[in-house]
Formats: sequence, C-alpha cells, structure tokens
Amino acid sequence: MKANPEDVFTGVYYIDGDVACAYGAIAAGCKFLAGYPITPSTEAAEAFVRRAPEVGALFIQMEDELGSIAAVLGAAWAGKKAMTITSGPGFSLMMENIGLGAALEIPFVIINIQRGGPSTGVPTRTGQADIMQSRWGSHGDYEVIALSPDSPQESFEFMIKAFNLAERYRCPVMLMSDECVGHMTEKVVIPPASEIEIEPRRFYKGPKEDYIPYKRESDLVSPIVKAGDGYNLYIIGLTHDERGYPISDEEALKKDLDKISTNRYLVDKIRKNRDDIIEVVEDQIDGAEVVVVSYGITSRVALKAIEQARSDGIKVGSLRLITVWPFPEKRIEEIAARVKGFVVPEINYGQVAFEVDRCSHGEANVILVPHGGASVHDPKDILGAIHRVASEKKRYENVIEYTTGLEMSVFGKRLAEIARK
Amino acid sequence: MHIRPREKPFGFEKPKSPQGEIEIIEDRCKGCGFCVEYCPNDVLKISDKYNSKGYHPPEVVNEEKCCYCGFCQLICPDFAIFIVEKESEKSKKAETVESKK
Amino acid sequence: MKENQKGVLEGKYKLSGNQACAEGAISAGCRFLGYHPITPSFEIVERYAQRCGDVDGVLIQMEDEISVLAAVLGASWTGRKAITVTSGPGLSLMLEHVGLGVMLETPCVIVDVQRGGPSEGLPNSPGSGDVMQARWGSHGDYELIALSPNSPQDMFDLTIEAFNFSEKYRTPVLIMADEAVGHMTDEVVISPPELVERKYYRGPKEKYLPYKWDKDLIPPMVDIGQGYKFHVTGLTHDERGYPVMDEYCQEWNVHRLIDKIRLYSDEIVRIEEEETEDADVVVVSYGISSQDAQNAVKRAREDGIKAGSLRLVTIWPFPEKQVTELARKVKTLIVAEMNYGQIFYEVERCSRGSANTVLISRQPSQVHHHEDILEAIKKV
Amino acid sequence: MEASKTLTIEKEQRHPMDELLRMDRIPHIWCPGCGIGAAVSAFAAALEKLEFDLDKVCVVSGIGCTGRVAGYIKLDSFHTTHGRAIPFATGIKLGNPDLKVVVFSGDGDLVSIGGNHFIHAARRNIDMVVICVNNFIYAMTGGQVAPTTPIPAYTTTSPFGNFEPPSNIPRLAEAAGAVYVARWTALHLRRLTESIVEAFQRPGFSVVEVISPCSMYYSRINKLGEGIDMLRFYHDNAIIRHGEPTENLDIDYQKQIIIGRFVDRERPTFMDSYRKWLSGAESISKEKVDEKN
Repeated sequence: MKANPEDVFTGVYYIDGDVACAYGAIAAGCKFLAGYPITPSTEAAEAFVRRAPEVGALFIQMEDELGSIAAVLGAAWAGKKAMTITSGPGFSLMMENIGLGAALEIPFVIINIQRGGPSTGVPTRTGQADIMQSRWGSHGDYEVIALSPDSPQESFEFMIKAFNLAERYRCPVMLMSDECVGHMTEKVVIPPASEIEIEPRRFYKGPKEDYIPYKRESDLVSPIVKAGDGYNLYIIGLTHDERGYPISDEEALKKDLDKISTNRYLVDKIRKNRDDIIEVVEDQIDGAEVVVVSYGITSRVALKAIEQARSDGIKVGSLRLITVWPFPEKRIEEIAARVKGFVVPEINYGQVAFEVDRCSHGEANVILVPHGGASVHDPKDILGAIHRVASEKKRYENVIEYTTGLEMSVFGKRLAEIARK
Repeated sequence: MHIRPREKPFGFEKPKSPQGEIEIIEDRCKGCGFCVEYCPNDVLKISDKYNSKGYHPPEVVNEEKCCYCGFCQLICPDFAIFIVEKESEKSKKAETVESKK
Repeated sequence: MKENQKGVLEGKYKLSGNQACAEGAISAGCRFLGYHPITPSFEIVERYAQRCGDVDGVLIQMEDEISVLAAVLGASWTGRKAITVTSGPGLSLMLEHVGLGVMLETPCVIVDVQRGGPSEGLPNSPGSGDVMQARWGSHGDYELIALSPNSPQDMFDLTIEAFNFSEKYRTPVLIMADEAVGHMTDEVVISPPELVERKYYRGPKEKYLPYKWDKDLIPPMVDIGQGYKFHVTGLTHDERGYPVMDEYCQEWNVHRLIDKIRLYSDEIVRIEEEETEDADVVVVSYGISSQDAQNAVKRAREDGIKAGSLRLVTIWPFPEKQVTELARKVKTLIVAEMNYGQIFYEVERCSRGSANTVLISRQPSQVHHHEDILEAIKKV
Repeated sequence: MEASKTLTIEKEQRHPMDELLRMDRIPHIWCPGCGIGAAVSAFAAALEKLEFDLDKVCVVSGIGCTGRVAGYIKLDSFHTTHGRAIPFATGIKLGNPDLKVVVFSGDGDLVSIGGNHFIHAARRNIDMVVICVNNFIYAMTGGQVAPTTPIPAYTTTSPFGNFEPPSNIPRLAEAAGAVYVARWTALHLRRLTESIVEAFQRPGFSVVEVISPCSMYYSRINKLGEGIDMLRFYHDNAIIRHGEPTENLDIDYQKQIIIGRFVDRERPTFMDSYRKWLSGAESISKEKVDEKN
C-alpha cells in the first residue's frame, strides 16, 4: 500500500532529527502521539503537534511516561497507528507497559532519543547506553525490534520502516536515536507519497464468529481487530491462550505452557522471521582483516577512522547495524571466521560489543572502544583500536576495553591501574 | 476589671527606625528590575552601567529615603542586593557614653 | 551494633523462602522495608510486619513500586539499611530508581521474587525471565550485583550477603529469587551474621566531598542530619556532587561506577561447582533450576555419564572467567533456565566456541524437570 | 572532576543568605525575571525565623527548574528523579523522624508525574513541608503544557491554545488530607515567609503553593511581557482571602488569583500513628514467631 498523500509533506527540508522523526511518523500514517516532555526529545512532539491538525492526528501530553505508553497501547487497540517519544528516564518508566504491549502483541512505536545516563545523567547531551535496555528492559521473555538511525534523513525513513515492522509483526518497535542525531540539522528529502510503501494493519477479514484473537498465520503473527467492531474482545496481560483468556496457575502447572499459551510465539515470531527483519549496511567486508561494527551516530564517527586506517594500509571493513535487535548473529558468525577481529565503538561501556563477542564464538578478537556519553568518540581512539586488532597476535579471553584518550586525560592512567594499587 | 496601663501607639519603647546600608553585588544581578519596581520609597534605579554578565544592575539614587525594610533583599531572585543594618547614630552615642561610665 | 541485635532470632526454624528472606534482612540489621503488595513476594512483608515491633523496624506500603524504591533510597541515606521486595512487574516500575540508586551510590537491597512473564504473566508460578532485566533494565550504563538463591536457607544467607555487598560497594543489590524458592518451606539455621558496616567518612566536616573516592573506587558516605550539608544529584556530578555536563565528568563518573564492580568481580562472584573435575557435560543453572540440575547430574553419574553441575550464585557480575575455564575442559555446557534464553547468551559468549552450548527452557509445569535435563545430558 | 572551576566573587560583600547557599554554584541557572529565586529567599528567611538546627533540615527536589533548588541550598539536599521527590522524602522522614524534610519542586513535578505520590503522602499525613512553585508551564524542557496551564494559554505543545482544565493545587491538597495549605505569589514574600514558618510548625503534610513568573517561556509565548510585568499583574490581580473554600481557587488565564492561607487543621501524622501501631503490635509479633522446632 502507498502512503496517503495528505500525510506526506513532500519536499526538501532543513530540519533536525527529532522533527524528521515526527514527519516520518506522520508519513507512515501515525495518528496518535502520547508523550511527556523530556529533554532531548521534545522537539519531535512539538513538530508533531504543530502538523497534527493538518492530517487529523491527535496529540496528548499525559501526566507521565507511564500514562503516555498506556495511552498508546489503548489507541493502538482502537485502530490507530500510535507512538510515543521519550528519552532514557522516560524509557525506564515505560518498561512495565512495553512488556504489556509485547504480551498483547500490540503494534506501536517508541522513539527513544538517548541521552547520557544512568539516572538523570547529562540530559542535553548524547549517549547510546539504552540499547540493551530496549531488548531486556521489561520483565519476562519477549522480543522486540530496534532500529538505529545515523542522520535526520534516516530518522525520517526509519520511522516509516518502524511502523511497517510494527504492523507486520505486531510487536513493539523502537527507534533508538540519540541526542546527536536528534539535534543534528541536515537536509531531509521527503519523497512523494507514491514512493513510500506503507504496511497496512493486518486486520482480520474472516467471519466474525470464527475470530480467535491470537490464532497464528503461517508467519506466526495473528491478524488483529480493533475495539468497537463487535468482536467482544477480552484482552489481558496475564499469560493467555489463543483466545486471549488467562491461563490459571494450576493449568500452567499441569500442561505444557509452550503449547497452551502465546508466550513462545512472542519470541518465535521475531526469531523465526529474523532474516526478513535484519538489515545491515556492509562496506568492504570481503577480504577485510578488521571489521568495525557500529550503529547510530557512532557509525559516522567511525567513517573517519576507517578511512584513515585504509590509507594506513589496513584492510578494514565496516558493518553498520540498522536493526540492532534482532541482532545479526549469523552474519557476525560468518565474518568472525574470516577476520582477525572486530572493533566496536559505542557510547557506553560495552553493550553491543558483548553481543558481537558472543556471536564470534571465540574466533575473532573483539575490542570495545567505550565512551561515557556527553559527546562522541574521538576517531583517533577508533583508529588506535583498529591498529591494535590488526597487529594482534594472541586471542583474547574476553572483550578488551580500549583505553581511550578521554580516560587518560581524566584519570591520568587507566582506571584499572588506579584501583589495583 | 483589669485596667490596662495607657500605652503609646507603638508600645512603651520608642520605636527605633532602623539604619543601615544598601549593598549591591553587581555581578550577580540579572537585571530583572524586581527591586527597583517594588522598593516602597523608590530608592533604586536601573543604572546605565553593565556588569560582567552584560546586565544593568540597580544603583542607589535616594539613599536618604530608604527605610531599610529589606524587601529588595527578599525579592531579589539572584541574592544580589542586601541591607546591612547598623545601629542608629544616636543610640551609638548613647552606648558609647554608657560604656565610658 | 549490639542494640541492633535486639529481637534478632537464633536457632533452627521452619521457614518458607520468603520468610527466611525477611529474617535475613532483620539479621543483617535492615530496619526499613518499603513495599507495594505483589504476588508472590508478599510473605516477606508479612513476616517483616510481624517482626517489626521486636526490632524497631519501619515498614511502609507506598502507593506504587516507583515510590517504594524512592523511599528506600531516601531511608538508606538516613543511615538505615533498607530493603524492598517485589516481583517482575514491580521491578519494571522500579527501574528508573535502580538507575538513581546506582548514580547516587546508595546501598539498598531489592528482592525480586520472580514469576512467569511477560506483563502480568503467571503470578503464582515461578520464572526466571527477569535476570537480564536485572542487569540492563535501567537506562544508561551501569553495573550492579545480582544474587540467585535456590533454597530457604540460601534466601536467608544471600539476603545477608546482599546487604554486605551493597554496603561494601555502595550499590543496589538484587536478589533474584523465584516463586518456587519463595514458597518452599524448609529448615533454616539462623546464626549471628558477619556484617560489613557502611564505609563512613571520618575526616573533618568542612572537607567532606560526597563523591571523592578512595583507591578502592568507592567514596565514603555520611548520613543525613549530621551537618555535612552535602548535595547529591542524579545528574552527572563531580566530586562535590554538583552537576557538570561534559564528557570529562561523564567519563570520570560513569567509568568508575562501572569499574567499581567490574574490577572487583573476582571478589564478588560466587559459584558452586559439583563434579566438574572430570565432566564431559556440565549443566549451568541458577535459582530453583539448579536443584533440578544437581539432581539430574546425580542421576547421570549413576548411569555412568560424566556429568557435572555449575550453579551460579552470583548472576551479575557474570562469572565470565569461571565459565570460560570450564568451557575449555568440557564438551558441552547445558544451560537450564526458566525462560527462552537469557543467561544462555552469556554462557554462549563466555564459552568462546570451545564448548557447545545447549539451552533447556524449563516451564512451571515441569515438576520433574531434572528428567528433561537428564535426557539432554544423555543426548549429548 | 576536581572543584577547581568555580566562579568566585572577588569583593568581600557577604549577602546574609550566603550562609545558606552553595556559593560555589552561584550564579544559579534561573533566567532573569524568574520567581524561583525569590521563593528561595522566602524559604531562607523562614528558616532564619524558625531558628532550627540547620543540620537537621534537608531539602529534596525533583526534576525541572524548581528541581534545581536542592542544588543551591546548603543543607543536606537531594536532586532525585522526576516526580519522585515526595516518596524519596518519605523515606528520609521515616528513616530518621528527627529530620525536618522539605520538598521544593515545581507544579509539573509534584502534580503531574508526581500527582499520585502527592495524594498519598497527604493522605498518610507524612510530616513534611511541600513548597510547590507553580509557573504554569514545563520550563526546563522548553515550554510544554503543564497540568496547571490555564485555558487558553499557548505553549509549545499547545500551539493552538490549551484546552485542558488545569489542576487546582490547594483543592487537591485539601481533599487528599494536607493539614496546612496556602498559596502566595512570588511578590507576596513576607506572607509567603510567614506561611512557610507556619507550615514548618504544623505537624503533618503542609503545602505552600508559590505562583511564580516564567519569564522565558510562559510569558514570552503568551506575550505577557517580562518577569516584572508578571509581578505587576500579580500586584493588581491577587486578592488575599484567608480561609476561602478551596473550590474557588481555580486560576483562569490572566484573571484574578485568590491567595492566602486556606487550610489549617490537625490530623495525626504518619509517624504518630505508626508508633501507636507498633507499640500495640509487639504483643502480636511475639505470639507469631513460634515456629521454632
């Protein structure tokens, strides 16, 4: 299905990543935004609310982030494409209801403009430390999809992608942007509606009396209905069966939960479809000695280091994660068998680096280039890490943390050395 | 019936009019003008000079009118103006006489 | 110290895991419990409420889990050891304050009696679906300590251990119990505990800086109301506790928060190895699953299979070195846990390709789970 | 980071409030014409009058412009998460009941995201003073609509005017069970000081609302002039009516604002009730712990 021309503000803009997110959401057909002000994400809500009347969308500023996400879940059941926008602390507050959304298989999108953490951290500056949280933040087992844009243009495009994936797989989709991308102002080209592909909601089309809320189709996803269509829905966050009815604890103790409940599908519908979902951008992987794995704003910083390393004569490939979750396990495994090692720069002290390490099964070295946040990496550090991996003879026992210039300038020596004294 | 002794309007003690000095920490001022606007006796005025932050701090123009009520101190959001209370000159003299004795 | 022991029990008692946890908290000197009722953790509160009068403890039911942890952090700064108990959905709500606790470096203990998830899930069935959440649940980067008991006695011992860790490393410590352990009743020996006391600042008052850390990377603490007039904030702060918004301060602050746990992981990590010396197959497990695993290993040995068991007492920081070493010795690591793969990924990572890794997901219905594990052992 | 980069004021001028301020952090971040500084002045004046042992007073703030107050007052002070100042303060008060606990935060922090905690702390009657600076807007994040924004004020997230009915903070506080409720503006500072003194003296949950100008967002977006113009407006439109029923205290856009002391009553505080409960509970607990084999 093509996008509705009324929703697409076709043209060339000079806008920041937050505003691009809002325009992308509107283009994808998002008609409901519930939010709560939090730096650095408010520009997106502000842009959305200004354009909302033109497209018949609704914005509500709820009393807190818990309220926002709950309203989004409700609006999605009412048949609207819905989303919320937040940053780290708000994201933490949303966790309980993200679990509810995953368990109820509600299609919705969360934009997280990450900032430096933990806790209140550095609200006005960047960070990439909520990546693992987006996957594991709520209790219990579920899978999500997370995308990571590196420019305002991508913020726009990935919003459409995010809504499409959410509708396709009926799961929470997260756009893990960061303050740098969110506040970066660049040229954004919004194409005409005829060039934007939109995934319509998978509405149930069969006879009413045969409808079973969680009856799977071949791709493990079930069609959806909306409240008010006369299906007398019963939707509950307790572990439920195909009909949506809760399973009692006695029943759970007697029977095979995998068979009677929907729990297994919450992970399988993503895991089994992961090849369709996963997207990476690769550059000169073939024949590379070192591969830089990066995502978001860091992938742009890494470009500089990669360029320099290539001119130094090292064969460097680059793997950029578009979908951080599900993680491209197989691809990393394949590459690990062929290269000396990976360099993983990220604005945290090791999240995706551990995933890369896991998928490389000890066949390649992994160097993490950490950064606490509040700014981006110095390309020199990434370059240094590339050199180290390229010249390394031995096999590491674990992820190695590269000692950055920042660490040296703050502590004078490695923190580990100070502590061991 | 209890008969109250005759009292003067302000009690037995003679009311003291406070004396003091207005101190302005110019570099803290952000030029909001609260003190100037709400000085009951129009003692203050926004000056023409700039402080280190580029704001116009207030200046004292009618010190003799100041009743040292301290409202400027209370309303200043930047803790930039205050009153240093002093003993009035008369009472000071009386004190010194007493101490000499 | 002595007056803190008033009302503390000693001897053998028949207690459920949850009750043992409450007794553990009391023995550890915990005198503040904040909670919001949630199945299946409530017996901890019940027990504590009954014992409150004996030990002059404070007990408060807050309006939700968000405020519970906030109150616990506040109480901890007054010098009381503080605890909260919850289950999955409550932990999800507490996450923001887990981050605050890490940032303010506030000692406190959070007991998560896990149930089936996600969302409301199965309130009266065991689960281990929150173990990754315990490590990664709050935004931003941090490290904390999580322990996993597998019996009522363990509940008691690990609660005391958790308080000791939290005071030593000035960090929130999670006890990742589960419904089965919480409701399991067994004999518990209550003996006088060895306690780690809070590291207090002893220098001159005017020179106190809330985040001036010693060589062990941990800053000494003071209580509220002693005249230090300190300021602490959830924003990135310098050693005075004042917010500074730049990457140098962020590095100074967060890198240490991470390393104060990471660098001491050898001192924190506790594991239980059984018959791993000559084993070909080792079952890695934690919590209630570890009882099944240990049973299965015994049965396998009877059948002549060289099986062993590795129980993770500390889940976070993850016993990386131990698992890597073990992986080199054995052919296969079987991970038995009550979820669709969480600790499995960590084991897979740490095995570094030298051993196969197999996941067995346990379900609440699998009372004879050890048979499944046994079957898996045999298959391997 | 080491405490080297501090702005020191060269002259020997010592403001009487400097004792109570973290001078190494002054100047503060509040904009010119903001009323939060004035509210802090009144708070300091009240503390001076009360002659408390300042070591035993602690301030807890949430997030937002007013949330920064904790960082400037030289008492034991806590800058916590958004909306959770009251529960944090509850923990402190219960952990050490000898402390005087003050929550100094904004309208969005206390009534929107922290609304639930506000209600329940008032219901429990936890002995604390809540000073709520109400500037009708979320200023720290750039001027979004707040739970107190009057109809039809403009904000960045209500670009076509606000249509949601605003909260009436004194009424909420009274209904939830606060023992002392007052409202003043950033201009009525003597009375505000008096009210803060009274709030400290009442055992229980006391709320003092301070209507304060937001010169940078609220008045700029709504073209109401600068901070000083807002004060002039308060001067002309604020009516003091002590004991006014709180249902009459709704604030309409640029209409009269009723200020004064509205509620002053007595209820047993949480700690009083708790101690009573605990003394009665001891006998029960001894009976219950009998499972020794």
